[in-house]
Amino acid sequence: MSTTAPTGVPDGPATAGTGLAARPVEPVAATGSRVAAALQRNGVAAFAALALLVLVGSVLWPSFHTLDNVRNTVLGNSYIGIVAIGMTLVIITGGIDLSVGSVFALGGVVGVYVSNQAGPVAAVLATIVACGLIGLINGMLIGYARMAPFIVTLATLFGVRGLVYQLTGAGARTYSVPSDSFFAHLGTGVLLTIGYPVLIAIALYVVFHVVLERTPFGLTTLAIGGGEDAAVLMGLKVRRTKVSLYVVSAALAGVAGMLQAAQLVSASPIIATGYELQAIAAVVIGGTLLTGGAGSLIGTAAGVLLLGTINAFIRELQLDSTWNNVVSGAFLVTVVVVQRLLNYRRAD
Amino acid sequence: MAELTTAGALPVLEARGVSKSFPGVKALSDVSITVRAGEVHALVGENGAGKSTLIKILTGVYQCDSGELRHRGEPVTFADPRAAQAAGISTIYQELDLVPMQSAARNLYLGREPRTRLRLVDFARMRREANALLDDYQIRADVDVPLNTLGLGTQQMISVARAVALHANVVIMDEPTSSLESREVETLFGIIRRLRSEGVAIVYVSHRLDELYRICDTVSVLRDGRLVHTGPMAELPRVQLVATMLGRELQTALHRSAPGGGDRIVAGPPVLELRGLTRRNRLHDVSLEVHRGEVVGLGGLLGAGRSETGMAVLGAQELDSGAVLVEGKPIRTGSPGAAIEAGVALLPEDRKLEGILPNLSIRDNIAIAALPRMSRLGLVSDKRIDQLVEHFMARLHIRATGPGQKVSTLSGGNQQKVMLARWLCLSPRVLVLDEPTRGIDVGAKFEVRQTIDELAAEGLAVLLISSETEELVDESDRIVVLKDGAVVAVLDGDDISEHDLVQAIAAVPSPEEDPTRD
Amino acid sequence: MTSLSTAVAGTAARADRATVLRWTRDNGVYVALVLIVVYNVLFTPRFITWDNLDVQLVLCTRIVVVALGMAMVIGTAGIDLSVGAVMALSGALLVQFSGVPGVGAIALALVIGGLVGVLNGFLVGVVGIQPIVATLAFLFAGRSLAQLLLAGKNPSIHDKVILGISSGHVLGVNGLIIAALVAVGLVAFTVRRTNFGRQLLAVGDNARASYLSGVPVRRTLIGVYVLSGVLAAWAGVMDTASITSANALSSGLNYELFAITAVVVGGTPLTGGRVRVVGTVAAAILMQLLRSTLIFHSATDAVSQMVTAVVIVGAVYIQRVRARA
Amino acid sequence: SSSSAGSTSGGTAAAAANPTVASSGAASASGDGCTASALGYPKISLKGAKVGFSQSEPETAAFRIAETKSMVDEAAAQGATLIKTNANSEIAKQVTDIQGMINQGVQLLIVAPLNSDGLQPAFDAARAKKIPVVTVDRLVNSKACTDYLTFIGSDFVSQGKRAADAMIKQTGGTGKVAILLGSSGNGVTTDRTSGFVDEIKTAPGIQVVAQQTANFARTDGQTVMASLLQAHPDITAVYAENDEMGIGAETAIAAAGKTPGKDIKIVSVDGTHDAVQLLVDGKYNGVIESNPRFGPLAFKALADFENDTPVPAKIIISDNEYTPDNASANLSKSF
Ligand SMILES: Nc1ncnc2c1ncn2[C@@H]1O[C@H](COP(=O)(O)OP(=O)(O)OP(=O)(O)O)[C@@H](O)[C@H]1O
Ligand SMILES: Nc1ncnc2c1ncn2[C@@H]1O[C@H](COP(=O)(O)OP(=O)(O)OP(=O)(O)O)[C@@H](O)[C@H]1O
Ligand SMILES: [Mg+2]
Ligand SMILES: [Mg+2]
Repeated sequence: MSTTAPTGVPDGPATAGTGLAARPVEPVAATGSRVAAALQRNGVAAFAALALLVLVGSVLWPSFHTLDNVRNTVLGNSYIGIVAIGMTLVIITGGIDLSVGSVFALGGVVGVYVSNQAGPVAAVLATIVACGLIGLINGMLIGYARMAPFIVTLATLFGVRGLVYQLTGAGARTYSVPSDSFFAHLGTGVLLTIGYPVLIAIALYVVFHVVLERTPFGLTTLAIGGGEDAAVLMGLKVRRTKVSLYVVSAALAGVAGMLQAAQLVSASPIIATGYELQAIAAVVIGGTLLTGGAGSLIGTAAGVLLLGTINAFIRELQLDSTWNNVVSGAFLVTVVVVQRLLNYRRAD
Repeated sequence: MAELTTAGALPVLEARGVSKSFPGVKALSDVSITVRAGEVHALVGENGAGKSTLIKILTGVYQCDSGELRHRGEPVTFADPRAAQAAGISTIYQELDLVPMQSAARNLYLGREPRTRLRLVDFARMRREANALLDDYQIRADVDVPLNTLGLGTQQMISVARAVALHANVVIMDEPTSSLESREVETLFGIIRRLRSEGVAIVYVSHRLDELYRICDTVSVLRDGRLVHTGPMAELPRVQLVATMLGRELQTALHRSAPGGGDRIVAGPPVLELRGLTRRNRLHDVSLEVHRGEVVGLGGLLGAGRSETGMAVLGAQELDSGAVLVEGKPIRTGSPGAAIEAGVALLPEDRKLEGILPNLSIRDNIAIAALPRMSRLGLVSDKRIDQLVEHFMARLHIRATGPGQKVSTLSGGNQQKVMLARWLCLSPRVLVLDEPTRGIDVGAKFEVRQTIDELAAEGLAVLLISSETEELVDESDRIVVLKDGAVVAVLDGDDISEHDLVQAIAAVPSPEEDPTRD
Repeated sequence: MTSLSTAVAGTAARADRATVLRWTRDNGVYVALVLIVVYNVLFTPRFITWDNLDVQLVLCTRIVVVALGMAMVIGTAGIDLSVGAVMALSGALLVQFSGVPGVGAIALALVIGGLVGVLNGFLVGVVGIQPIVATLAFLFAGRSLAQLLLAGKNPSIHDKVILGISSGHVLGVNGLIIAALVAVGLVAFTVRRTNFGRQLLAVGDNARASYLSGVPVRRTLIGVYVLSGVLAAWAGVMDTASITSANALSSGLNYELFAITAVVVGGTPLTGGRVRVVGTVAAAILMQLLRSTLIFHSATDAVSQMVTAVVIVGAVYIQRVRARA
Repeated sequence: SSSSAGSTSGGTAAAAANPTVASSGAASASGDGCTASALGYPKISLKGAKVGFSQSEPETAAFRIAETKSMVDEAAAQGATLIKTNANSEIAKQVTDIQGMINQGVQLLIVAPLNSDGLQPAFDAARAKKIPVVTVDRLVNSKACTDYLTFIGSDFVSQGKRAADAMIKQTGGTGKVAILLGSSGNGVTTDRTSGFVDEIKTAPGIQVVAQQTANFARTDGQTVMASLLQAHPDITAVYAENDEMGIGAETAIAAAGKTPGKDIKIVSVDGTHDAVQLLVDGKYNGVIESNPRFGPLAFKALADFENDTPVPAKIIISDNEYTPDNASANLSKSF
């Protein structure tokens, strides 16, 4: 891993970090680095912290590891989990998608509205198309107009939220679905005691894991993050891949929003503010580099579960919920610092 | 169809009347060249002459302002590098075009991965084929480790392998040998010969004239963005080639009058002293001394630890033990600022990653290291900076629209001169030069070497790292040879000859096979 | 012959267009600012009056101050997401310690802002954590700390010194504008005239090369985040002075996003190596004028947000670095 | 019998904390009533019971602080153990919070919903475990008695209406009014707007000239008002949908060189100490209370439920009103 900021990319990733600026580039010993790299890529720090939390929690509180509790934590975090898939892919290219929270809300509104008008199948399709379109706008501006992802998606963060307000008359119209409708079933249904949203999230993780690790599209994604100029010179489909990824990210955020609306049997225009930051935190905790070029969905899954477990932990601790964010922030720093230190160790 | 030419082969790729301007620069004007199947076509010229720009136009990175491209006789436009690749033109760009965090295997097959029946990437086959490919071209590298853990030379060879493996009808190489050691150069030449015999057309850019005469059939010379000569390589004698490139005679021979002595002041205590530098797996007890007015060469193969020794002098290399002393005082590690303060200057090897500030101006690039000296109370004096910058731009003949030009838009050689200016303006006592002439043209190389001589004569202590044996031999008063991070030989005085150096560098005799082709 | 002359004419036209494009790219924010003023002259009654412009300038002072710190951080290719939380924390401190003389409370708030900067700078410069993550932690935590500090109370400020910042005038100029101008002057001077300013740009452009050129990279990074923290705390003081109380939840909410918007719309690239001070100020004014134009035209919140998004994209689009020629 | 004793002591606590509630009790009640026996829920004694309270928004706003405090105080008075969570304005977190508390073994639940929709899964989980849920503050779109036991809260539409009445009275029925709206997408905003706008029509002399979002925040109230004063120099009155925005507007009006309370009348909803103080100082013209002290009523509803005293589907808490005349006398009642 080069520790210097990428140079010479005129309008490259917004997140080009100056991390470790003052450290000499440390050559990585070839042997042993592969194991360490694999651990790192799969968010070993997140997994370790997760295991620790679950262990401590289970010892301290009998209710902590009950099946119900686990089921609820996983279900409650499956939506952000789906959002984090797209975020991971986008971050791997060295980009970022700040619009996911707003698109999430849009997905819920569109899903519920269309489901009431034209049934569940149309609802799913309409959500994917509507949110995918937002992703297309992001992608075109980033991929073809070469604008910085941070600012483009920041603008859509504002714009799409406005659109959602417009669609709902600033919340004057609430959209709800009958709780016995098939659409609601998408969110509330269970198979073998596991909620559909969880199953869908798992399926999406599996699919996108394979896409990322085993398809040319995935390799191109990694290559773009590793060196966009080089990827262009190698003749890879850089722009098309980038556009697709923003479409995927938005479509996934929309689907997540739709599933949550189905679970809650209603759509709210103010839902999911700040989801972008939570998703980014989960992705980073999961070991994906914000500079791009390396990352894994397994790590992201661990990151999502870790953040969810922290919430459960704080609830059990009966700490004033004000501490929630303080603890989450401290956790975030600790995990990334540990990751950083693991990298140093690896460098020797 | 196309008639047979004197060279007896079909034109594969042609540029006709191509012009290209960048803001403030006319990089190419009305350039026409023809590349034929089975020929190695040299493209030469000074730094900034437009070679890389022409290549980028041939391969779809840039679009030309006017003129046309023909591929196999048909007019074409390549919208992007992808399109050119699809047409069978593969390129090794001057700036390394690989993804450093990915493995060699992935880099070799990115964009054309072997697939399983499920249309997924077949990594096992990819690895197998990558190994076979590298074996075939005698490149030794682990195909599974991230590319950035391999040496620069290996990376360059992998880039060559990738380009060649595309089964192209044209292979373009922009300074492929700039970071290769001699054995790798031989491997590369083997590959080029093989390609030529298979009827592939090759465009070859290099500033190393020997190479051109060894491998090229035809030569085209660019000067200031214009084509000034095209013809068979063999018919253009070396002196004339240089004259055509520079547009003037280069009278002085490149040899220094009195290597290893004469008027040099090699007496007194050393200015720079390295004592037992040790770093796990990297450096083992490296000691050496450089005196006032002395040029000490540091020889060795890629990865021998030369650059790391250089970095140690600047205090930028973590050490397990050992010390660097400048005029008897130890340098603190971890603070290049302090080392610079003590009179050390280092021209780093990797210009792009460690040297230039790409989006800043020439002025800022030159002044950055000297800032603390040229300011009072932390305030900048632009007037003094401007004077300094003007002086060094003139002295080193930096070709630019002005001191405000962004450094990333300079040609590679001129970037190197800017780097040199950054260090010279510090008037250092110790100068470490890591591959100072890499990628710069003969004229500039001459100037750089002349500058080294001047500086040494002025009493500077110079530590010169170079992979060009000729350069080391010509310039050095003493040569320290490193191998696997340890000093294995010191050549002094009369021992300094290319033959002895090559002997010392390689335990195995260096590939001295017949340089004539076929 | 004719074809030749048209070709020549074509080239000339193209050169002209290129010059115009380059000019708009470098000055896009001023173009946008002029456009919005012209629009309001034509279509918005009562907008272009001294009184209103004065009000609008006062309103954007807080963003200006935060954005200037952000501009320097972005100049190092970093980003500081903690500024909004620092504003809230600064306000909370001010309220909690308004018993001590106002100057002391202000000093304390600025010091704490600086300490947050030290923390951020340490994580970024020394530990080597991505700026966005390093500062995200405090975005999460800072507001809650402010909340804990206020312990469920929202007392009002009565200190004359603090209130004077917003209610006082010097030569008829509002105290908040002066407070912002001080920050503008300071930052402009730092960026243009000091070694630190030059070095932060170098670090943003190529940190490794800067390090090898003797630039104290860590110190520079820490310094930049400290300045950003202090300026954010200063904006928190201005905010508190202006609303005469502190609110842990709403004070400085989303200011990190507004500040980043102002910096980028002002022409500073997120990739570092460049800081545009005047552009940033112009962009902050532009965004404020836009907001108030929408209020003058009774736009709903929904419409305002959509229009804002389009204006941001448009302003950044005309300034974008074009792809390879 | 122990629970009825608890109920009495609860009433006393309520009387001490809030005379408004004590004097009028539950101002109005509707519906047929719901009991533990009727639903087949187990009987639980409040004393020693584990009660969960799910708060929706951070306890930064005075309203939320007072609301949580009244729960804590009442639980202590009743001898119940209170477990609190805070959803930090996130509906998904509120669902998980409630489910988590159920797993922790709470026997009774009090929920302050973040919004009118979205808590169905939490209600389902509670019903499955036969845990009664009292919702406070915001009415949800679920079925009373089955999904939740009862709703205790203010009528936001009526708050808007009363604000309009206060406005009409203070302005003498003429003037130009600007409305500072709460956050977009929030049901409270919608209700307080519609109540006000409908009622203000009864005064033909009053004209609503502007409606702008100020996000329930003081800073936004100030900045938006500053621009509104420029856009509509003829504004004579402001209706702010919460006190924070109203106080922000007051600052902006003063900064613009006008006299708040005189040149421009201000009426807002909430009843926070800061706003009532301004009213006392003559810089404000009316505050409609939105009573946050749900604790006593919520625990009483739970006690009734367990005692098989039918609990109505809706219990509307009575909201005080602060006027320039009664403000100084009632300042201590503000929160
Ligand atoms: N993107 C660009 N923007 C502006 N000017 C450029 C750009 N690329 C190249 N130039 C200018 O075009 C001219 C030709 O540059 P080019 O890189 O083709 O030279 P070269 O012959 O390859 O030199 P070298 O041997 O140093 O690599 C130079 O003056 C250079 O400064
Ligand atoms: N065996 C290796 N494993 C990992 N990295 C290596 C290895 N050899 C070299 N490198 C990398 O290549 C760089 C150059 O290596 P080093 O300084 O040891 O060689 P050198 O003698 O200066 O060679 P040259 O300058 O000709 O490339 C190092 O910084 C290191 O990162
Ligand atoms: Mg070149
Ligand atoms: Mg080297």
